[in-house]
Amino acid sequence: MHIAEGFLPPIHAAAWTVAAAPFVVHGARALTRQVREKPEGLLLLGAAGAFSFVLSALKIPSVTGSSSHPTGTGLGAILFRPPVMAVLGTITLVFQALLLAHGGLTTLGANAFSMAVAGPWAGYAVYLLARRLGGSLGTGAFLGAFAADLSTYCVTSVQLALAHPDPRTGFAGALAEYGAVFAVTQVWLAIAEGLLTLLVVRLLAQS
Amino acid sequence: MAAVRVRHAYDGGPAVLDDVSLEIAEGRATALLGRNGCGKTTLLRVLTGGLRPAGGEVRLDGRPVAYGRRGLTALRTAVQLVLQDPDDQLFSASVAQDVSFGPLNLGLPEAEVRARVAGALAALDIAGLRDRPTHQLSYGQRKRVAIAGAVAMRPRVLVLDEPTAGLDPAGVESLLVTLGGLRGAGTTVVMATHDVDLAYRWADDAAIFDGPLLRTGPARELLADDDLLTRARLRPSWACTAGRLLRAHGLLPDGPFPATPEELRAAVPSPGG
Amino acid sequence: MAAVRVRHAYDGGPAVLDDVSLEIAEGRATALLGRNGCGKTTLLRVLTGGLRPAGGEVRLDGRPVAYGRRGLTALRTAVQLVLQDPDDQLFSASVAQDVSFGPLNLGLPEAEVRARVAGALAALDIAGLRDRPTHQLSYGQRKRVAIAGAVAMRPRVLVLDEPTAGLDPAGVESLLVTLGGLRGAGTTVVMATHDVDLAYRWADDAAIFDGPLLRTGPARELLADDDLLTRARLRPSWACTAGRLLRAHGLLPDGPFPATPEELRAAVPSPGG
Amino acid sequence: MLAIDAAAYRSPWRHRHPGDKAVLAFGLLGAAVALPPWPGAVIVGAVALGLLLGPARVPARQVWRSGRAPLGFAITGVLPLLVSVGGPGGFVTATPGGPRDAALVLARTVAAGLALLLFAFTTPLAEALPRLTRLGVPAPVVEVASLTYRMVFTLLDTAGQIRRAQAGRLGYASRRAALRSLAGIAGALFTQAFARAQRLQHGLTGRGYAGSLPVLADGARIDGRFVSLSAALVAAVVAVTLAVGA
Repeated sequence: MHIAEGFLPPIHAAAWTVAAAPFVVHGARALTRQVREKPEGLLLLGAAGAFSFVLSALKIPSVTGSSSHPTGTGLGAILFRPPVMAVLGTITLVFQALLLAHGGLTTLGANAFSMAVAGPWAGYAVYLLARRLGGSLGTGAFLGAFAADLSTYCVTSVQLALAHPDPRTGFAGALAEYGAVFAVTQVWLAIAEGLLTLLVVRLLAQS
Repeated sequence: MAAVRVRHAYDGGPAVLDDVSLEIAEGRATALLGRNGCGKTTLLRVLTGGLRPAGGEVRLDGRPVAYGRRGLTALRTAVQLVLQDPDDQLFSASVAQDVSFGPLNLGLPEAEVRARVAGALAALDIAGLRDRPTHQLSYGQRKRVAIAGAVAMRPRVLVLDEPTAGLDPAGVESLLVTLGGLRGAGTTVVMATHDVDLAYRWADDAAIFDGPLLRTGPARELLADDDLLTRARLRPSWACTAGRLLRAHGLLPDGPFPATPEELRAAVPSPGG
Repeated sequence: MAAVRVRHAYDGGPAVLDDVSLEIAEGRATALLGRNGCGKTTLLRVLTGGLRPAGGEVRLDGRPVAYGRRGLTALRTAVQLVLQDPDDQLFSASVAQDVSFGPLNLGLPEAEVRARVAGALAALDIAGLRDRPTHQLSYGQRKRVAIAGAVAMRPRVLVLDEPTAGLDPAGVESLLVTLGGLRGAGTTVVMATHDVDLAYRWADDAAIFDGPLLRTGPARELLADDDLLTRARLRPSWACTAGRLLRAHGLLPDGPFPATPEELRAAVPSPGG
Repeated sequence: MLAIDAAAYRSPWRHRHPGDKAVLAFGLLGAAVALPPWPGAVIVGAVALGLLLGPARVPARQVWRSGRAPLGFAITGVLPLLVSVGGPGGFVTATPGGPRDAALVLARTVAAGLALLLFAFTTPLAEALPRLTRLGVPAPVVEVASLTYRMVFTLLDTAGQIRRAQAGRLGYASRRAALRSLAGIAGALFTQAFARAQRLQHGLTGRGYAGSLPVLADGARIDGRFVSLSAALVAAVVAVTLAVGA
């Protein structure tokens, strides 16, 4: 669920850009280091970026019969670690904006914060926690992807509610409204993505 | 089965298929030839239900295919397509898993799925690969696994797009033996290829894209027509060229031309004899 | 250039190359033949500096190649490899940018890089593609771009791994014309292939993997040796088989056998004449 | 394969320096977001649409096809502006001024979206990406992005092929099968992407690859006239908006 170009007021667009920037810059440093260390690093990261983009372009069937796209943030965070995902996720978001008109450039900061920062970190944390507590690889992957998805949508709802608070009930009211609009579809989608991630991770572990 | 007056164009582009008809006779080997970009692959996708043609119809057992879920399931149970690049077709961790994909989707009981997997691996002569990860196999082995995945569906018609591409001569020979086995078990086989000599050797019937027209007929007639082959931007075959010259000089008896160098050597008497 | 008594094995595996020597004569066309997995591709990578052999040496102008930075740069300026799958070589979405990569790595000034890009695109007859994105090109076009990327390095020796794989007959013909142009401009060309008839038609010299041994010699001799070809798990060629039979019956004058069906038709008199 | 991308390579502005188009499109984008939506968004939207359909010669059908998804998001996104949930007035009530607020946000989104499309439909990414280093983006990041862009198309192609092959083996006949099929695609894409990266390294080593991918961007220059006209147009949009709004 990308916030469309122009949907956020300028102050909000700028503020979220500032919020996401340190993570992306940190990730860019990590990426530069990886590339300098070994020459195959560059090609592997390019492959990882393309994988992230194409993953988010797959249509997954949802309960309502309509279809939706996985975010891939949980899987990406498990495979490539959150700092690098901050850069790869941002590159993916720029391509989605310019190649598919999903999201936008003024909303890039906000979308990067939810999908390239918050989602991967939450997903990765939950994955690690699940593994520490003795969960299997599959359980960790499922919970991680579920958490990444859900936290992405929660952050998006917060971003929208902050930008467009309800004149009577304020931020809290707007958050409840946005939460309600997205929860119906997104909880199921998060479960579907969790299952998908579980299957993929199992498949990769086998081979 | 048959494609009848099929038309197709991709997304507002020019027509790729324009009024093309092809009848595939049950039990026979059909070769489909044409230069790259002539519409061969599109026709194969139309025939196998991967693409719904913009016009015309595909017929199975004389009845037009319905593009609902049931109609497509019926078509896909009867006809299977194997793509040129096996990596476009393999997506499971192990060989056995990949081959079981189709039978599982048919909703068959587990014992039956196992039997089909074993049968398909045996038919392709790769029973020894069953537990290997697909991406560790050689190209020729991956190609066989991809074919096994289609064979496990027990199709009546097996359609192969450029199955010999990327194989070495020994690989081509053993693939032809395998296809012979499948045909012996009653499967109708269709093969798209660029290789006129291979088609002459293998096929009963041929279909050649002559520009937008699809010419069809017995392989031994159609593939001996050098004018047609030239128009289709293919090469004349060695078998027909050499055979014709030798026959003109009385060195080769009547009948089809020897289809391989080995056959030719055996068929022509040495000058002393 | 030459590979002398080269040995190589991947990571503790069995030896892929064992005491293999190959001399590539300047200005001549060399075909390298063998079944899949015989070590052909490994030998090409050793020759072009992509792989440092475990034993033996690669010589350029009579001197062994040094595997330091300067030695490798010297080797790569002299020898370029084109892989079978163009997508393994094209990293840029822009044709011109991709071709500019090698010359830029040589540290050439911008104007010279632009000149080389233009020259390479012209040599491959794809100047018209320069503004098209790589992902909109056909397989054959991508193959040409990949070759242009190597040609832009102005190598003295151009090495191609299965360059005709995946091309249709018309594509093969036009590639041979293009390679002829490069040879005319003084480039030595080496081609790995499975296709004995193609090698017979195109090559001056041949090298055939006969098990672990590499047999080398003039193409017209080596490729007429059916026993060698059979041992190497290749097919006897049509050109030699048909030519030998016709010559035995006095229908073909001395000299090399006609190398294509068209040449054969032209060389043998019709019975009336 | 991707409609906007394909159109960008056919654009009459294809050979313009990306900077030219950035000044125009991002100038309008900034105006769409920063100016008061009434009348700013309406003016920017009209100008951007006029440029898309006029000099940039993008067919209206393509603009609609690319724009309808973000429009769908925007319409869903403004629904909460129309109603309040809870609060003193009852469980669900109409928000006073809601329709007006919703219309303004919608107008701004449409205008900004059209400005973005103006850049996307006229600028091939292959030419824009290498120039990002001039804007201070680290070279490794730009190179990763360029490689990503190239490999996206080979992977999309593979994904489409595998999907069709799976459909042929009834891989989408049930929801359960579909999920299994999708996991198969994702797994295959992952292994193929990394195998491809490794083979690319072999392929590029001979051309001197040692960890970076320098390329020569095409020779387009910034067109001073185009840039000044663009800046003037954006300034005019701002001036008219402020004058009408005052």
